[in-house]
Amino acid sequence: FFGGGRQQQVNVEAQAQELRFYMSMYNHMVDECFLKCIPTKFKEGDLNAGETTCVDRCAIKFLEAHTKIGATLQKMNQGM
Amino acid sequence: FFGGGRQQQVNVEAQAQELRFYMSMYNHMVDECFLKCIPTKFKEGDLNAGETTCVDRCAIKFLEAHTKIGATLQKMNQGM
Amino acid sequence: FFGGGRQQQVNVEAQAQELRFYMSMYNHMVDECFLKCIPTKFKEGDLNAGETTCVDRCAIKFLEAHTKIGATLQKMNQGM
Amino acid sequence: MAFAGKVDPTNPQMAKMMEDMQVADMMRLYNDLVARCFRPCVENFRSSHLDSEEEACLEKCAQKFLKLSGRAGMRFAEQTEKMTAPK
Amino acid sequence: MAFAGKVDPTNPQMAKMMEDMQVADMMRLYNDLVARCFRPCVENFRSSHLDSEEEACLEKCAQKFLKLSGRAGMRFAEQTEKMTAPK
Amino acid sequence: MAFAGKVDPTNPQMAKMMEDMQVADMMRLYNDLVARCFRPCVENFRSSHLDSEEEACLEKCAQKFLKLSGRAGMRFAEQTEKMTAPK
Repeated sequence: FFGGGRQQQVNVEAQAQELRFYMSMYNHMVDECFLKCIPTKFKEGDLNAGETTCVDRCAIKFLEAHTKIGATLQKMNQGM
Repeated sequence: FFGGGRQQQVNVEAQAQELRFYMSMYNHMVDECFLKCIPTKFKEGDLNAGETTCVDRCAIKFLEAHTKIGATLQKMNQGM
Repeated sequence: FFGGGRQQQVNVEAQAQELRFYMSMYNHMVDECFLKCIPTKFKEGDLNAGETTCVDRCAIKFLEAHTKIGATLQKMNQGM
Repeated sequence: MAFAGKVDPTNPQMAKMMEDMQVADMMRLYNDLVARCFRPCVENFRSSHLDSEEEACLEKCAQKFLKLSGRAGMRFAEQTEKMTAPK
Repeated sequence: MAFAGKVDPTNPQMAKMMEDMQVADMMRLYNDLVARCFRPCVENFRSSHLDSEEEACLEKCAQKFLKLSGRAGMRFAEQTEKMTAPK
Repeated sequence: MAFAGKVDPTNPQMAKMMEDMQVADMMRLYNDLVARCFRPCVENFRSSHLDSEEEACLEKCAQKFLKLSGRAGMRFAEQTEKMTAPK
Protein backbone atom coordinates (compact mmCIF):
# COMPACT_ATOMS: atom_id res chain seq x y z
CA PHE A 1 0.00 0.00 0.00
CA PHE A 2 2.78 2.40 0.91
CA GLY A 3 4.91 3.07 -2.09
CA GLY A 4 1.84 2.78 -4.26
CA GLY A 5 2.47 6.33 -5.48
CA ARG A 6 5.68 5.24 -7.12
CA GLN A 7 4.05 2.21 -8.74
CA GLN A 8 1.23 4.37 -10.05
CA GLN A 9 3.74 6.89 -11.42
CA VAL A 10 5.46 4.20 -13.47
CA ASN A 11 2.10 2.99 -14.68
CA VAL A 12 1.01 6.47 -15.75
CA GLU A 13 4.22 6.92 -17.72
CA ALA A 14 3.86 3.58 -19.45
CA GLN A 15 0.28 4.38 -20.39
CA ALA A 16 1.31 7.84 -21.57
CA GLN A 17 3.90 6.29 -23.84
CA GLU A 18 1.34 3.84 -25.22
CA LEU A 19 -1.11 6.66 -25.82
CA ARG A 20 1.56 8.68 -27.61
CA PHE A 21 2.24 5.67 -29.81
CA TYR A 22 -1.42 5.39 -30.83
CA MET A 23 -1.71 9.13 -31.38
CA SER A 24 1.33 9.13 -33.63
CA MET A 25 0.00 6.09 -35.54
CA TYR A 26 -3.36 7.79 -36.03
CA ASN A 27 -1.77 11.09 -37.09
CA HIS A 28 0.43 9.34 -39.65
CA MET A 29 -2.61 7.48 -40.98
CA VAL A 30 -4.55 10.71 -41.44
CA ASP A 31 -1.58 12.35 -43.18
CA GLU A 32 -1.07 9.49 -45.62
CA CYS A 33 -4.76 9.10 -46.43
CA PHE A 34 -5.19 12.83 -46.99
CA LEU A 35 -2.28 12.65 -49.43
CA LYS A 36 -3.62 9.56 -51.20
CA CYS A 37 -7.35 10.35 -51.32
CA ILE A 38 -7.76 14.12 -51.62
CA PRO A 39 -6.79 15.96 -54.81
CA THR A 40 -5.32 19.38 -53.97
CA LYS A 41 -7.96 21.21 -55.98
CA PHE A 42 -10.48 21.44 -53.14
CA LYS A 43 -13.85 21.75 -54.86
CA GLU A 44 -15.95 21.57 -51.70
CA GLY A 45 -15.57 21.27 -47.93
CA ASP A 46 -17.28 17.89 -47.71
CA LEU A 47 -15.82 14.53 -48.64
CA ASN A 48 -17.49 13.34 -51.84
CA ALA A 49 -18.50 9.71 -52.35
CA GLY A 50 -15.24 8.70 -54.03
CA GLU A 51 -13.15 10.34 -51.33
CA THR A 52 -15.17 8.72 -48.55
CA THR A 53 -14.69 5.24 -50.00
CA CYS A 54 -11.01 5.95 -50.53
CA VAL A 55 -10.53 7.07 -46.90
CA ASP A 56 -12.27 3.98 -45.54
CA ARG A 57 -10.07 1.67 -47.58
CA CYS A 58 -6.94 3.70 -46.98
CA ALA A 59 -7.42 3.59 -43.19
CA ILE A 60 -7.86 -0.18 -43.18
CA LYS A 61 -4.93 -0.76 -45.52
CA PHE A 62 -2.77 1.52 -43.41
CA LEU A 63 -3.51 -0.55 -40.30
CA GLU A 64 -2.76 -3.74 -42.22
CA ALA A 65 0.53 -2.21 -43.29
CA HIS A 66 1.20 -1.43 -39.62
CA THR A 67 0.71 -5.07 -38.70
CA LYS A 68 2.80 -6.27 -41.65
CA ILE A 69 5.71 -4.00 -40.79
CA GLY A 70 5.49 -4.89 -37.11
CA ALA A 71 5.85 -8.54 -38.07
CA THR A 72 8.82 -7.73 -40.33
CA LEU A 73 10.57 -5.84 -37.53
CA GLN A 74 10.04 -8.75 -35.16
CA LYS A 75 11.34 -11.29 -37.67
CA MET A 76 14.45 -9.21 -38.27
CA ASN A 77 15.06 -8.73 -34.55
CA GLN A 78 15.01 -12.47 -34.03
CA GLY A 79 17.15 -13.15 -37.08
CA MET A 80 19.95 -10.96 -35.74
CA PHE B 1 0.53 32.90 -0.16
CA PHE B 2 1.15 29.30 0.89
CA GLY B 3 0.62 26.99 -2.01
CA GLY B 4 1.78 29.75 -4.32
CA GLY B 5 4.46 27.43 -5.64
CA ARG B 6 1.84 25.10 -7.02
CA GLN B 7 -0.07 27.97 -8.65
CA GLN B 8 3.11 29.29 -10.19
CA GLN B 9 3.98 25.81 -11.46
CA VAL B 10 0.68 25.57 -13.32
CA ASN B 11 1.20 29.02 -14.71
CA VAL B 12 4.71 28.19 -15.95
CA GLU B 13 3.40 25.10 -17.73
CA ALA B 14 0.57 27.02 -19.37
CA GLN B 15 2.99 29.69 -20.56
CA ALA B 16 5.40 27.02 -21.78
CA GLN B 17 2.65 25.47 -23.84
CA GLU B 18 1.72 28.85 -25.30
CA LEU B 19 5.35 29.54 -26.13
CA ARG B 20 5.67 26.15 -27.80
CA PHE B 21 2.59 27.00 -29.87
CA TYR B 22 4.12 30.26 -31.11
CA MET B 23 7.47 28.62 -31.79
CA SER B 24 5.82 25.91 -33.85
CA MET B 25 3.75 28.50 -35.73
CA TYR B 26 6.87 30.54 -36.48
CA ASN B 27 8.86 27.48 -37.54
CA HIS B 28 6.13 26.36 -39.91
CA MET B 29 5.95 29.87 -41.37
CA VAL B 30 9.69 29.91 -42.03
CA ASP B 31 9.54 26.45 -43.64
CA GLU B 32 6.68 27.36 -45.96
CA CYS B 33 8.12 30.72 -46.98
CA PHE B 34 11.54 29.20 -47.67
CA LEU B 35 9.80 26.69 -49.91
CA LYS B 36 7.69 29.33 -51.68
CA CYS B 37 10.23 32.15 -52.04
CA ILE B 38 13.68 30.61 -52.46
CA PRO B 39 14.62 28.74 -55.65
CA THR B 40 16.90 25.80 -54.83
CA LYS B 41 19.68 27.09 -57.05
CA PHE B 42 21.29 29.25 -54.37
CA LYS B 43 23.16 31.95 -56.29
CA GLU B 44 24.20 33.98 -53.25
CA GLY B 45 23.96 33.94 -49.44
CA ASP B 46 21.89 37.11 -49.25
CA LEU B 47 18.22 37.50 -49.97
CA ASN B 48 17.84 39.42 -53.23
CA ALA B 49 15.17 42.10 -53.71
CA GLY B 50 12.58 39.73 -55.15
CA GLU B 51 13.10 37.18 -52.39
CA THR B 52 12.87 39.85 -49.69
CA THR B 53 9.53 41.12 -51.00
CA CYS B 54 8.28 37.56 -51.33
CA VAL B 55 9.23 36.72 -47.71
CA ASP B 56 7.49 39.83 -46.37
CA ARG B 57 4.28 39.01 -48.20
CA CYS B 58 4.51 35.30 -47.49
CA ALA B 59 4.87 35.92 -43.73
CA ILE B 60 1.83 38.17 -43.64
CA LYS B 61 -0.27 35.85 -45.78
CA PHE B 62 0.75 32.91 -43.61
CA LEU B 63 -0.49 34.69 -40.51
CA GLU B 64 -3.74 35.58 -42.28
CA ALA B 65 -4.11 31.91 -43.19
CA HIS B 66 -3.57 31.08 -39.53
CA THR B 67 -6.43 33.35 -38.54
CA LYS B 68 -8.67 32.03 -41.32
CA ILE B 69 -8.10 28.41 -40.35
CA GLY B 70 -8.58 29.19 -36.66
CA ALA B 71 -11.99 30.67 -37.52
CA THR B 72 -12.86 27.61 -39.61
CA LEU B 73 -11.94 25.25 -36.76
CA GLN B 74 -14.07 27.23 -34.34
CA LYS B 75 -17.04 27.30 -36.69
CA MET B 76 -16.82 23.54 -37.19
CA ASN B 77 -16.50 22.89 -33.46
CA GLN B 78 -19.67 24.81 -32.82
CA GLY B 79 -21.50 23.20 -35.72
CA MET B 80 -20.89 19.71 -34.33
CA PHE C 1 28.92 16.09 -1.27
CA PHE C 2 25.56 17.21 0.00
CA GLY C 3 23.58 18.72 -2.82
CA GLY C 4 25.21 16.28 -5.19
CA GLY C 5 21.76 15.11 -6.22
CA ARG C 6 20.98 18.50 -7.72
CA GLN C 7 24.29 18.65 -9.56
CA GLN C 8 23.74 15.18 -10.94
CA GLN C 9 20.22 16.12 -12.05
CA VAL C 10 21.55 19.03 -14.09
CA ASN C 11 24.18 16.78 -15.56
CA VAL C 12 21.65 14.13 -16.55
CA GLU C 13 19.53 16.75 -18.31
CA ALA C 14 22.50 18.16 -20.19
CA GLN C 15 23.53 14.68 -21.31
CA ALA C 16 19.95 13.88 -22.27
CA GLN C 17 19.87 16.97 -24.47
CA GLU C 18 23.17 16.01 -26.08
CA LEU C 19 21.91 12.51 -26.70
CA ARG C 20 18.72 13.86 -28.26
CA PHE C 21 20.86 16.03 -30.54
CA TYR C 22 22.86 13.03 -31.76
CA MET C 23 19.73 10.92 -32.20
CA SER C 24 18.10 13.63 -34.28
CA MET C 25 21.26 14.05 -36.36
CA TYR C 26 21.44 10.30 -36.97
CA ASN C 27 17.73 10.07 -37.83
CA HIS C 28 18.01 12.92 -40.33
CA MET C 29 21.05 11.25 -41.89
CA VAL C 30 19.19 7.96 -42.33
CA ASP C 31 16.19 9.78 -43.85
CA GLU C 32 18.26 11.71 -46.35
CA CYS C 33 20.40 8.74 -47.38
CA PHE C 34 17.35 6.51 -47.82
CA LEU C 35 15.91 9.20 -50.09
CA LYS C 36 19.15 9.63 -52.05
CA CYS C 37 20.31 6.01 -52.35
CA ILE C 38 17.24 3.77 -52.53
CA PRO C 39 14.98 3.79 -55.59
CA THR C 40 11.35 3.31 -54.56
CA LYS C 41 10.94 0.18 -56.62
CA PHE C 42 12.17 -2.20 -53.93
CA LYS C 43 13.48 -5.24 -55.81
CA GLU C 44 14.87 -7.05 -52.78
CA GLY C 45 15.16 -6.68 -49.01
CA ASP C 46 18.95 -6.46 -49.01
CA LEU C 47 21.06 -3.49 -49.96
CA ASN C 48 22.74 -4.26 -53.30
CA ALA C 49 26.36 -3.29 -54.00
CA GLY C 50 25.52 0.08 -55.52
CA GLU C 51 23.21 1.00 -52.67
CA THR C 52 25.77 -0.02 -50.06
CA THR C 53 28.46 2.17 -51.60
CA CYS C 54 26.00 5.01 -51.91
CA VAL C 55 25.00 4.76 -48.22
CA ASP C 56 28.62 4.76 -47.07
CA ARG C 57 29.40 7.88 -49.07
CA CYS C 58 26.13 9.56 -48.23
CA ALA C 59 26.68 9.08 -44.48
CA ILE C 60 30.15 10.59 -44.63
CA LYS C 61 29.07 13.48 -46.84
CA PHE C 62 26.14 14.15 -44.52
CA LEU C 63 28.48 14.45 -41.54
CA GLU C 64 30.75 16.76 -43.53
CA ALA C 65 27.73 18.87 -44.35
CA HIS C 66 26.94 18.96 -40.64
CA THR C 67 30.37 20.34 -39.88
CA LYS C 68 30.20 22.82 -42.75
CA ILE C 69 26.84 24.19 -41.66
CA GLY C 70 27.94 24.33 -38.04
CA ALA C 71 30.87 26.51 -39.12
CA THR C 72 28.55 28.73 -41.17
CA LEU C 73 26.20 29.22 -38.20
CA GLN C 74 29.12 30.14 -35.97
CA LYS C 75 30.54 32.60 -38.50
CA MET C 76 27.17 34.29 -38.86
CA ASN C 77 26.64 34.46 -35.10
CA GLN C 78 29.93 36.26 -34.70
CA GLY C 79 29.27 38.57 -37.64
CA MET C 80 26.05 39.84 -36.07
CA MET D 1 -9.94 10.86 -29.43
CA ALA D 2 -10.20 7.61 -31.31
CA PHE D 3 -7.97 5.83 -28.81
CA ALA D 4 -9.51 7.14 -25.59
CA GLY D 5 -10.37 3.51 -24.79
CA LYS D 6 -6.67 2.73 -24.41
CA VAL D 7 -6.33 4.24 -20.92
CA ASP D 8 -8.01 4.30 -17.52
CA PRO D 9 -9.63 7.73 -17.13
CA THR D 10 -10.70 7.15 -13.50
CA ASN D 11 -7.09 7.60 -12.40
CA PRO D 12 -6.77 11.36 -11.75
CA GLN D 13 -3.09 11.46 -12.80
CA MET D 14 -4.07 9.70 -16.01
CA ALA D 15 -6.94 12.10 -16.63
CA LYS D 16 -4.63 15.09 -16.13
CA MET D 17 -2.08 13.60 -18.52
CA MET D 18 -4.70 12.92 -21.16
CA GLU D 19 -5.97 16.46 -20.89
CA ASP D 20 -2.45 17.85 -21.35
CA MET D 21 -1.87 15.59 -24.31
CA GLN D 22 -5.16 16.59 -25.90
CA VAL D 23 -4.32 20.29 -25.61
CA ALA D 24 -0.86 19.68 -27.07
CA ASP D 25 -2.34 17.58 -29.87
CA MET D 26 -4.95 20.21 -30.68
CA MET D 27 -2.24 22.87 -30.96
CA ARG D 28 -0.15 20.60 -33.15
CA LEU D 29 -3.16 19.88 -35.35
CA TYR D 30 -3.90 23.58 -35.75
CA ASN D 31 -0.35 24.50 -36.71
CA ASP D 32 0.08 21.53 -39.03
CA LEU D 33 -3.23 22.25 -40.72
CA VAL D 34 -2.24 25.83 -41.50
CA ALA D 35 0.99 24.70 -43.17
CA ARG D 36 -0.70 21.80 -44.97
CA CYS D 37 -3.41 24.03 -46.47
CA PHE D 38 -1.18 27.04 -47.08
CA ARG D 39 1.01 25.00 -49.40
CA PRO D 40 -1.55 24.16 -52.11
CA CYS D 41 -3.82 27.19 -51.57
CA VAL D 42 -1.43 30.15 -51.53
CA GLU D 43 0.79 30.27 -54.56
CA ASN D 44 1.25 33.89 -55.55
CA PHE D 45 2.92 36.68 -53.62
CA ARG D 46 1.99 39.67 -55.74
CA SER D 47 0.07 41.06 -52.76
CA SER D 48 0.37 40.89 -48.95
CA HIS D 49 -3.18 39.79 -48.44
CA LEU D 50 -5.16 36.64 -49.13
CA ASP D 51 -7.63 37.04 -51.99
CA SER D 52 -11.11 35.54 -51.78
CA GLU D 53 -10.14 32.48 -53.82
CA GLU D 54 -7.28 31.68 -51.47
CA GLU D 55 -9.52 32.14 -48.44
CA ALA D 56 -12.13 29.78 -49.89
CA CYS D 57 -9.43 27.24 -50.69
CA LEU D 58 -8.06 27.35 -47.12
CA GLU D 59 -11.52 26.91 -45.65
CA LYS D 60 -12.41 23.95 -47.86
CA CYS D 61 -9.02 22.37 -47.19
CA ALA D 62 -9.46 22.63 -43.42
CA GLN D 63 -13.03 21.29 -43.57
CA LYS D 64 -12.05 18.38 -45.76
CA PHE D 65 -9.11 17.54 -43.52
CA LEU D 66 -11.22 17.50 -40.36
CA LYS D 67 -13.91 15.38 -41.98
CA LEU D 68 -11.27 12.96 -43.20
CA SER D 69 -9.76 12.83 -39.68
CA GLY D 70 -13.15 11.98 -38.21
CA ARG D 71 -13.87 9.30 -40.80
CA ALA D 72 -10.41 7.77 -40.48
CA GLY D 73 -10.77 7.88 -36.69
CA MET D 74 -13.92 5.74 -36.91
CA ARG D 75 -12.10 3.10 -38.93
CA PHE D 76 -9.10 3.34 -36.57
CA ALA D 77 -11.26 2.75 -33.51
CA GLU D 78 -13.08 -0.21 -35.10
CA GLN D 79 -9.92 -1.91 -36.28
CA THR D 80 -7.82 -1.41 -33.15
CA GLU D 81 -10.77 -2.67 -31.09
CA LYS D 82 -10.91 -5.79 -33.26
CA MET D 83 -7.18 -6.42 -32.72
CA THR D 84 -7.44 -6.17 -28.93
CA ALA D 85 -10.97 -7.59 -28.66
CA PRO D 86 -10.71 -11.12 -27.21
CA LYS D 87 -9.75 -10.05 -23.69
CA MET E 1 22.43 2.87 -30.62
CA ALA E 2 25.26 4.32 -32.63
CA PHE E 3 25.83 7.06 -30.06
CA ALA E 4 25.66 4.98 -26.91
CA GLY E 5 29.26 6.02 -26.28
CA LYS E 6 28.14 9.59 -25.73
CA VAL E 7 26.88 9.05 -22.16
CA ASP E 8 27.85 7.45 -18.88
CA PRO E 9 25.72 4.32 -18.48
CA THR E 10 26.95 3.54 -14.94
CA ASN E 11 24.87 6.43 -13.62
CA PRO E 12 21.50 4.81 -12.82
CA GLN E 13 19.51 7.98 -13.65
CA MET E 14 21.32 8.11 -16.97
CA ALA E 15 20.64 4.45 -17.67
CA LYS E 16 16.93 4.95 -16.93
CA MET E 17 16.82 7.98 -19.21
CA MET E 18 18.56 6.14 -22.03
CA GLU E 19 16.13 3.26 -21.69
CA ASP E 20 13.15 5.63 -21.91
CA MET E 21 14.64 7.35 -24.92
CA GLN E 22 15.33 4.05 -26.65
CA VAL E 23 11.73 2.92 -26.16
CA ALA E 24 10.43 6.26 -27.47
CA ASP E 25 12.83 6.12 -30.42
CA MET E 26 11.81 2.55 -31.28
CA MET E 27 8.14 3.58 -31.30
CA ARG E 28 8.93 6.60 -33.45
CA LEU E 29 10.93 4.42 -35.85
CA TYR E 30 8.08 1.93 -36.15
CA ASN E 31 5.44 4.57 -36.88
CA ASP E 32 7.66 6.49 -39.29
CA LEU E 33 8.59 3.32 -41.12
CA VAL E 34 4.96 2.40 -41.72
CA ALA E 35 4.23 5.81 -43.24
CA ARG E 36 7.46 5.85 -45.23
CA CYS E 37 6.81 2.44 -46.81
CA PHE E 38 3.04 2.88 -47.17
CA ARG E 39 3.59 5.87 -49.45
CA PRO E 40 5.43 4.16 -52.32
CA CYS E 41 3.97 0.66 -51.80
CA VAL E 42 0.23 1.24 -51.51
CA GLU E 43 -1.15 3.19 -54.42
CA ASN E 44 -4.58 1.82 -55.25
CA PHE E 45 -7.70 1.81 -53.14
CA ARG E 46 -9.93 -0.43 -55.19
CA SER E 47 -10.02 -2.87 -52.29
CA SER E 48 -9.81 -2.64 -48.47
CA HIS E 49 -7.05 -5.18 -48.19
CA LEU E 50 -3.39 -5.30 -49.09
CA ASP E 51 -2.67 -7.56 -52.05
CA SER E 52 0.38 -9.83 -52.10
CA GLU E 53 2.41 -7.40 -54.19
CA GLU E 54 1.83 -4.57 -51.71
CA GLU E 55 2.71 -6.85 -48.80
CA ALA E 56 5.96 -7.89 -50.46
CA CYS E 57 6.79 -4.26 -51.20
CA LEU E 58 6.21 -3.23 -47.56
CA GLU E 59 8.41 -6.05 -46.30
CA LYS E 60 11.29 -5.27 -48.66
CA CYS E 61 11.00 -1.57 -47.88
CA ALA E 62 11.22 -2.19 -44.12
CA GLN E 63 14.13 -4.60 -44.51
CA LYS E 64 16.05 -2.24 -46.75
CA PHE E 65 15.44 0.66 -44.39
CA LEU E 66 16.70 -1.24 -41.35
CA LYS E 67 19.77 -2.46 -43.20
CA LEU E 68 20.49 1.07 -44.35
CA SER E 69 20.06 2.34 -40.77
CA GLY E 70 22.56 -0.20 -39.51
CA ARG E 71 25.07 0.57 -42.23
CA ALA E 72 24.72 4.33 -41.79
CA GLY E 73 25.00 3.86 -38.02
CA MET E 74 28.40 2.21 -38.47
CA ARG E 75 29.66 5.17 -40.50
CA PHE E 76 28.12 7.57 -37.99
CA ALA E 77 29.87 5.89 -35.05
CA GLU E 78 33.25 5.85 -36.84
CA GLN E 79 33.09 9.46 -37.91
CA THR E 80 31.79 10.95 -34.66
CA GLU E 81 34.46 8.96 -32.80
CA LYS E 82 37.11 10.47 -35.07
CA MET E 83 35.83 13.98 -34.34
CA THR E 84 35.94 13.52 -30.57
CA ALA E 85 38.93 11.16 -30.51
CA PRO E 86 41.92 13.14 -29.17
CA LYS E 87 40.64 13.51 -25.63
CA MET F 1 13.21 34.92 -30.35
CA ALA F 2 10.43 36.70 -32.15
CA PHE F 3 7.90 35.79 -29.47
CA ALA F 4 9.98 36.57 -26.41
CA GLY F 5 7.34 39.15 -25.53
CA LYS F 6 4.83 36.37 -24.91
CA VAL F 7 6.14 35.45 -21.45
CA ASP F 8 7.21 36.99 -18.16
CA PRO F 9 11.02 36.70 -17.97
CA THR F 10 11.26 38.04 -14.40
CA ASN F 11 9.88 34.75 -13.10
CA PRO F 12 13.01 32.61 -12.56
CA GLN F 13 11.22 29.35 -13.39
CA MET F 14 10.01 30.96 -16.60
CA ALA F 15 13.49 32.21 -17.45
CA LYS F 16 14.94 28.73 -16.91
CA MET F 17 12.23 27.19 -19.08
CA MET F 18 12.81 29.71 -21.88
CA GLU F 19 16.52 29.04 -21.77
CA ASP F 20 15.95 25.28 -22.05
CA MET F 21 13.53 25.79 -24.92
CA GLN F 22 15.96 28.07 -26.73
CA VAL F 23 18.75 25.52 -26.50
CA ALA F 24 16.42 22.76 -27.73
CA ASP F 25 15.18 25.01 -30.55
CA MET F 26 18.71 25.91 -31.61
CA MET F 27 19.65 22.23 -31.79
CA ARG F 28 16.51 21.46 -33.78
CA LEU F 29 17.26 24.36 -36.14
CA TYR F 30 20.82 23.13 -36.69
CA ASN F 31 19.79 19.55 -37.46
CA ASP F 32 16.89 20.59 -39.67
CA LEU F 33 19.06 23.03 -41.56
CA VAL F 34 21.62 20.36 -42.39
CA ALA F 35 18.93 18.07 -43.83
CA ARG F 36 17.19 20.90 -45.65
CA CYS F 37 20.37 22.08 -47.37
CA PHE F 38 21.85 18.63 -47.92
CA ARG F 39 18.86 17.66 -50.06
CA PRO F 40 19.25 20.21 -52.88
CA CYS F 41 23.03 20.68 -52.56
CA VAL F 42 24.40 17.12 -52.47
CA GLU F 43 23.24 15.04 -55.37
CA ASN F 44 26.09 12.78 -56.44
CA PHE F 45 27.77 10.01 -54.49
CA ARG F 46 30.69 9.27 -56.74
CA SER F 47 33.02 10.33 -53.93
CA SER F 48 32.95 10.30 -50.11
CA HIS F 49 33.79 13.94 -49.77
CA LEU F 50 32.01 17.20 -50.49
CA ASP F 51 33.43 19.04 -53.49
CA SER F 52 33.86 22.81 -53.45
CA GLU F 53 30.63 23.42 -55.34
CA GLU F 54 28.63 21.42 -52.79
CA GLU F 55 30.33 23.25 -49.92
CA ALA F 56 29.50 26.62 -51.44
CA CYS F 57 25.90 25.55 -52.01
CA LEU F 58 25.52 24.43 -48.37
CA GLU F 59 26.95 27.70 -47.10
CA LYS F 60 24.69 29.87 -49.25
CA CYS F 61 21.68 27.75 -48.36
CA ALA F 62 22.33 28.15 -44.62
CA GLN F 63 22.94 31.88 -44.95
CA LYS F 64 19.81 32.43 -46.99
CA PHE F 65 17.75 30.38 -44.56
CA LEU F 66 18.95 32.33 -41.54
CA LYS F 67 18.36 35.66 -43.25
CA LEU F 68 14.88 34.54 -44.24
CA SER F 69 14.23 33.44 -40.64
CA GLY F 70 15.24 36.83 -39.35
CA ARG F 71 13.15 38.71 -41.89
CA ALA F 72 10.11 36.50 -41.33
CA GLY F 73 10.60 36.88 -37.57
CA MET F 74 10.31 40.67 -37.90
CA ARG F 75 7.00 40.34 -39.75
CA PHE F 76 5.87 37.72 -37.23
CA ALA F 77 6.61 40.00 -34.26
CA GLU F 78 4.85 43.00 -35.87
CA GLN F 79 1.74 41.07 -36.81
CA THR F 80 1.31 39.12 -33.57
CA GLU F 81 1.81 42.38 -31.65
CA LYS F 82 -0.95 43.97 -33.70
CA MET F 83 -3.30 41.09 -32.92
CA THR F 84 -2.72 41.33 -29.17
CA ALA F 85 -2.17 45.11 -29.06
CA PRO F 86 -5.24 46.68 -27.37
CA LYS F 87 -4.45 45.44 -23.86
